[in-house]
Amino acid sequence: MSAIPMETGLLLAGVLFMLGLISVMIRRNIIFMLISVEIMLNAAGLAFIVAGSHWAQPDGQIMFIFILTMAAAEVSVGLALILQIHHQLKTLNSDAANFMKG
Amino acid sequence: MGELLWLIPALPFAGALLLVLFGNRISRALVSAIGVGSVGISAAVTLVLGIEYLTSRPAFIRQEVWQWFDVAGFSPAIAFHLDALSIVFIFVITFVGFLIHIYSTEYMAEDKDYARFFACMNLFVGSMLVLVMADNLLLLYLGWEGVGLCSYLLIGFWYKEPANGYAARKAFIITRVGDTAMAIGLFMLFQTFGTLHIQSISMEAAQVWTIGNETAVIIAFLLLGGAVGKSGQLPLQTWLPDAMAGPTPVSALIHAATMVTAGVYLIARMHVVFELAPAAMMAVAVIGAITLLIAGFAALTQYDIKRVLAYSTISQVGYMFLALGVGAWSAGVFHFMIHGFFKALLFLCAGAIILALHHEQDMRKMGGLSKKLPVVFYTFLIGAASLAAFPLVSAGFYSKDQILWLQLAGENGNIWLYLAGLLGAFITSIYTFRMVFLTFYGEEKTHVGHKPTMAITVPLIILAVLSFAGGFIELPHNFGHVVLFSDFLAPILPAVSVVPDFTQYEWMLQLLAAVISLGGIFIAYLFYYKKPELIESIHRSELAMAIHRFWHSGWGFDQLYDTLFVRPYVYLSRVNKSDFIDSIYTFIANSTQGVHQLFSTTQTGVMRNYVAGIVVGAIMIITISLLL
Amino acid sequence: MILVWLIVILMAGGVLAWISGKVNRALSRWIALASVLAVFGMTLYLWLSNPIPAPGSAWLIQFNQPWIPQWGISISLALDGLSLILLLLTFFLGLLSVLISWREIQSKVAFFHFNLLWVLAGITGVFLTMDLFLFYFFWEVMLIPMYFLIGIWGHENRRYAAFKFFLFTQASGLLMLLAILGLYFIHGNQTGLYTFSYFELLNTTLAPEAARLLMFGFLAAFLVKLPVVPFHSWLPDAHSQAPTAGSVILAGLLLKTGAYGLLRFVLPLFPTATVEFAPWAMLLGVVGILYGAMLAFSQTDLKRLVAYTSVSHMGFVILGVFSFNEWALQGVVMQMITHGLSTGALFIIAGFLYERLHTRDIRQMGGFWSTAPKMGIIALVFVMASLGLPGLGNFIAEFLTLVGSWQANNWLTVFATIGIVLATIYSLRIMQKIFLEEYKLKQTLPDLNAREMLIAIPMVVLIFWLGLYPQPFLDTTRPSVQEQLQAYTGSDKEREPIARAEESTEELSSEKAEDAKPASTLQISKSPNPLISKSSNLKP
Amino acid sequence: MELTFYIAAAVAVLATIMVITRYNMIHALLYLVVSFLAVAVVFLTMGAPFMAALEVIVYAGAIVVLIIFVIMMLSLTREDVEQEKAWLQPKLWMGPALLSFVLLAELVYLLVIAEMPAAPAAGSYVDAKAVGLALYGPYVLSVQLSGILLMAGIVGAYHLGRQKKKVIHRFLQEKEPQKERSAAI
Repeated sequence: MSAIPMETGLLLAGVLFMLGLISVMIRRNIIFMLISVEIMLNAAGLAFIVAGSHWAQPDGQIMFIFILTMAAAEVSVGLALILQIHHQLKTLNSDAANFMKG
Repeated sequence: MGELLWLIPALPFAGALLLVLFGNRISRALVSAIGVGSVGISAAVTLVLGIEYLTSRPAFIRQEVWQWFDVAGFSPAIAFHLDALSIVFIFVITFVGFLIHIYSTEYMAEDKDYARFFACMNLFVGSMLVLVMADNLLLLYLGWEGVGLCSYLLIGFWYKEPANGYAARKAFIITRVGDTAMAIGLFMLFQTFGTLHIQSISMEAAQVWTIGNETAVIIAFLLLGGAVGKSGQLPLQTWLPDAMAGPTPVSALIHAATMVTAGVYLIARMHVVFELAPAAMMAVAVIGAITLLIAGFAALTQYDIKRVLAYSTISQVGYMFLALGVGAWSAGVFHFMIHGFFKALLFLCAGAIILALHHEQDMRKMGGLSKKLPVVFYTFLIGAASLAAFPLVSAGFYSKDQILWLQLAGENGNIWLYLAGLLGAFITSIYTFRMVFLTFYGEEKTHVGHKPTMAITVPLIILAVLSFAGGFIELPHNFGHVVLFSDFLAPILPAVSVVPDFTQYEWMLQLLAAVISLGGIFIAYLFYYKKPELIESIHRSELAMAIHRFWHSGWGFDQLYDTLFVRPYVYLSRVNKSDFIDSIYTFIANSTQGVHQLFSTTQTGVMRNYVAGIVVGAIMIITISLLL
Repeated sequence: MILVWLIVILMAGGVLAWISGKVNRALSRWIALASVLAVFGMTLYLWLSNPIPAPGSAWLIQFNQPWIPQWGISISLALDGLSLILLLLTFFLGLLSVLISWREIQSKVAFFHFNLLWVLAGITGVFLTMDLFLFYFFWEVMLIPMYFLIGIWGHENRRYAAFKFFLFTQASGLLMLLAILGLYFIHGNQTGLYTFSYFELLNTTLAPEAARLLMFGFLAAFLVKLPVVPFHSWLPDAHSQAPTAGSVILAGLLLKTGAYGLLRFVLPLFPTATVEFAPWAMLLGVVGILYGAMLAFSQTDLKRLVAYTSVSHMGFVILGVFSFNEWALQGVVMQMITHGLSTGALFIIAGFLYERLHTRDIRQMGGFWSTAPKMGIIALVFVMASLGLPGLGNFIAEFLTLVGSWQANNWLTVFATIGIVLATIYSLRIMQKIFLEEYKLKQTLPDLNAREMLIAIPMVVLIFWLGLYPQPFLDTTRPSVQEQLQAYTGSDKEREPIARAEESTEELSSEKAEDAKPASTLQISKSPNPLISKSSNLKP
Repeated sequence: MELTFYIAAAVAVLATIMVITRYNMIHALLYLVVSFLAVAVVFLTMGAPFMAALEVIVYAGAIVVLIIFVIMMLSLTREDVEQEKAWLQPKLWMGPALLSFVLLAELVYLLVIAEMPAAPAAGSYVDAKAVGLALYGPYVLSVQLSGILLMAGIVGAYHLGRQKKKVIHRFLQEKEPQKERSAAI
């Protein structure tokens, strides 16, 4: 089982993370952005699992659980915000919500 | 009797206070009663004290009213000091002041600010009395500045005219320049003696300093600065001609009794210090000589009757400085007294004329007044004779002759100073009688309105008598040899030591002075009465007119100071109105704000940009950590 | 305990005034008036009862109560002559401030009086505390209500002015806090006793370098507050934008806290460092005198003009403080009082004019003497005071300061004296532009009413009193001034003039002893020889 | 096992690429589920079966369903897909992609240069029991914090999700939303 080198696992995590990142940067649709953030979180979790498995320690998995928890909370709040924004602005364009513009 | 000393200055102050507080609510008669009465009583007290002093002959009377303050040994008192020198000054101030006050009741009768006028006049007299009676230099300084304030208030009395306000401020500020020098002198005196008590300083000075001591010279020069400012001498004389903006009694008061003579008093009072500083003495004499000439020439070209008199005051005070400068203390003070009489007389006469001619001051529009205003004419003539030092019968002759004589005969005398004085005397008689001829002879050019009544004529007559007879209390050695005045002052002011060789020539010099004086009168007669065409021929010459303009403007001192001090200061001040130091702080604030704005443009509100920013940041950090 | 009451009454009065504003607007005015009157009465009583300091110290009353003992912080209040006189001034001007706001302030009356009383409480605290931590606390207490006073009730540009005021004083105050902490730790390291007590910290021995740095920390706060050129630029804005009461308190009191701090803290704490810095400080003072006077001349906003005169006058304070002799310091104390009165009065007059004309622009004024002579006379008195006319308080202050500074530095004193000429120039301009010349307005300007006279007359009387018989004030402050100078007198004594001065004191005092009765103040010298008679008079 | 890993990894990457290139949200979400499942397989190969289960349940199950619910609530139309297409211009891709690749390159470089310590000899299988023991042992505080976080998430979602007219958030109140929207579009 440990035949898979850690580098490969981490590389996979890195690629997934990068894909999520690209998506966050190019998307305007706020739901897509949320999805992309999920991808990134998932990638981060993957990295923890890989490391945990490499060292045969439970800590990596525990971290993944925390990330999972956080992702859940984040998605719920994020979706509520999306609903609110859609309600107020009648659009899902994240650029429209630029009231904090300096 | 000495206990009454404090009353002399206190009465005018009390009068001023009453008039300030209640002046607008009481009748004019009562205002006059308070205004004139307070100075009158003060004069009466002076008389009583003077008689007391003459009979008992103490060295001085000192009365401490209260301790002003006391800080670490610096403890001036509100204390008055009466000795022969101050008696002469108090006498002139209160009596001439009293006469001027009486005169003012008629002169100012129409003015709506009657009470304010008398309040200021009382304050003026009071301050001057404090000045001459002060026991220490700080109290003297109080009177000194008080006089400055009152001159400001009175010169600018008709405040609606901006020019008057300008003249008033000019007077105050220029004299303040002198006062500043004097204040520094006081600091130095205090540093040296640990006190400003005049008697202590006079007593200790000779022990502390040798003749020509550097500190003494500097102090003497600084005090001279103060004196020059108040007395309208070179280089601070420019305020005095402009001071004519005030009502005429004010001019009389400034020129005859108060203010202008303060410088003479200061030098005479501090003569011990000056004697230890020969350079400063020389400076006093030279300033006097130059001033008397410059002012004399300027007076020649004026048309405003009051300006002529103003320049003549500068010139006459120059004579006093000349006398003081050669150590002829009592001669200087004597001339002060006589000058006080005849200058008050001349100003009051001029005032009567101005009042009669509906506030016309230009002599070219006067003329032929000798018939219309006979009292004024005769009294003016006496005053003019005294000013021009008409031989034998005028008081001015004796006082001025004494000064001229001592220029040669005194041990510090100098032939050049003498010649300057002589030339000055010549010019004096020319411009004086130019004034007489222009004003009183020739055809009448302006209708005579107001005829003077008792309140004007009585002071005129009294002053005329004094200007005529005042000289007989001090006559030359070879001519009566009356020395009442110098004897009186002898305990305070040392007599000048005369070089004995000269005594035999004294009558020649007197004759010369008489001839000069008469010659001046004759020239005036020739030019301004007999053959006016001579003047016109002079006026045709380009050069003469240029000189005329130059002299008329008071030798261009006003323009000089304007370019040197006033305009640069005003310019600098205007340019910097919004305070360049503030702009430094504004710059800091603005640049902070600028940077802030710069950074706030990065806050686009577009989330993708922020993410990109994070990525860029991460890349940078990783790159840097890799490179290091 | 009375010292605590002074502060507590003001603070409680402030809170009460705020609360009572809900009930009735006028009530808060009366509460403010009553509380200031109460503290004024208490201080006046203190002064008149003429307490005698304990032998060997200048302190009249002390109060000490630990606050946070583990950090060495205590509520330590102490009163000496200097604080007493300044408190009198504080409450007198406080009283006037309440009175002048009676008509002027019509919005948020209750909160206004809360702020007013808390500023006064802060100032009182500053003048009383002998614990540096508490001192900093009160320093801030007086700052924030003042910020509100300017920012809420000020004129058109009030926000800007309030921010500027706040930033300048706060930034410099923080430097002072640093210095206080530095002193605290140095003292703690040396002695093992960590305390903020002024009396303990006085005994700290400092390395020259440390002393210099700490001194600059304190100086920063005080010089900005004073203010000294080039840190003065908050002052014209704050003064001109503040409501009248605010300007009076700013000019009359807040600036004095800077001077007080210099006297109380900088001089005794850092004797060597200040001596090093003295020529520069004096130079700053002289620059301030001349620069302020010059800027005052060209201002067209009356309050701004008066503000710049403050800059000029405060130059004398720093000049005097750094001369290190009793004349100069007494002059500085006098300057603090008289400047508080004269400038306060000028601001009050500006306030009166603003109430009537709704402008501060002197170009729109002129000729007011003809319709408002009473105001003219009062303005004249204070304009003359401001230019240092003898007989009015400011003259005593300036003359003493200059006499003192002459002993320290001749040339700078010469330039400072020239400042008096410049003072004349700007002062007369005030009179000329406002009260003289032709009357330009359409409507007549009403003269002062009874309430305004009630405000003005005591000030006039006081300024004359201070000018003609300042001795009671000087006597009260003398012990504390001497105490502040303790570190310097050793070197000063060697100087010639002071030795002389002391001699003459003896002479005069012996003279006084003989002439105890008022009748004998008169001397009539009988001797014909003046020299002998003089000496006999002076040395009986 | 290795092969499983590589296949799952390839599926995960491909599915993720599909996610980020879709215009239709539902399609994207379906690919996302695929991606999550692939990652779950990776977890299995890594010896973390419990995590694989959680991944399926929470990510692929709960979160994706939640998002689908929201999308359904928003009732998106074909126009939105067109809109999405319009927004996703190829030139927009370039910059972010470049940045991400740089980041990835650095990551790879770091991985390459890092000296990998030898893995412990024992099998890397970590069972749920060990995780549970650690979770309620040394990490119990963090578990509590996670609870609080979830609580906050619930309360926040409830608060923000309410659709009352009155509760317009103050940031959104300041300006006229209509204008902003038209300007943005």
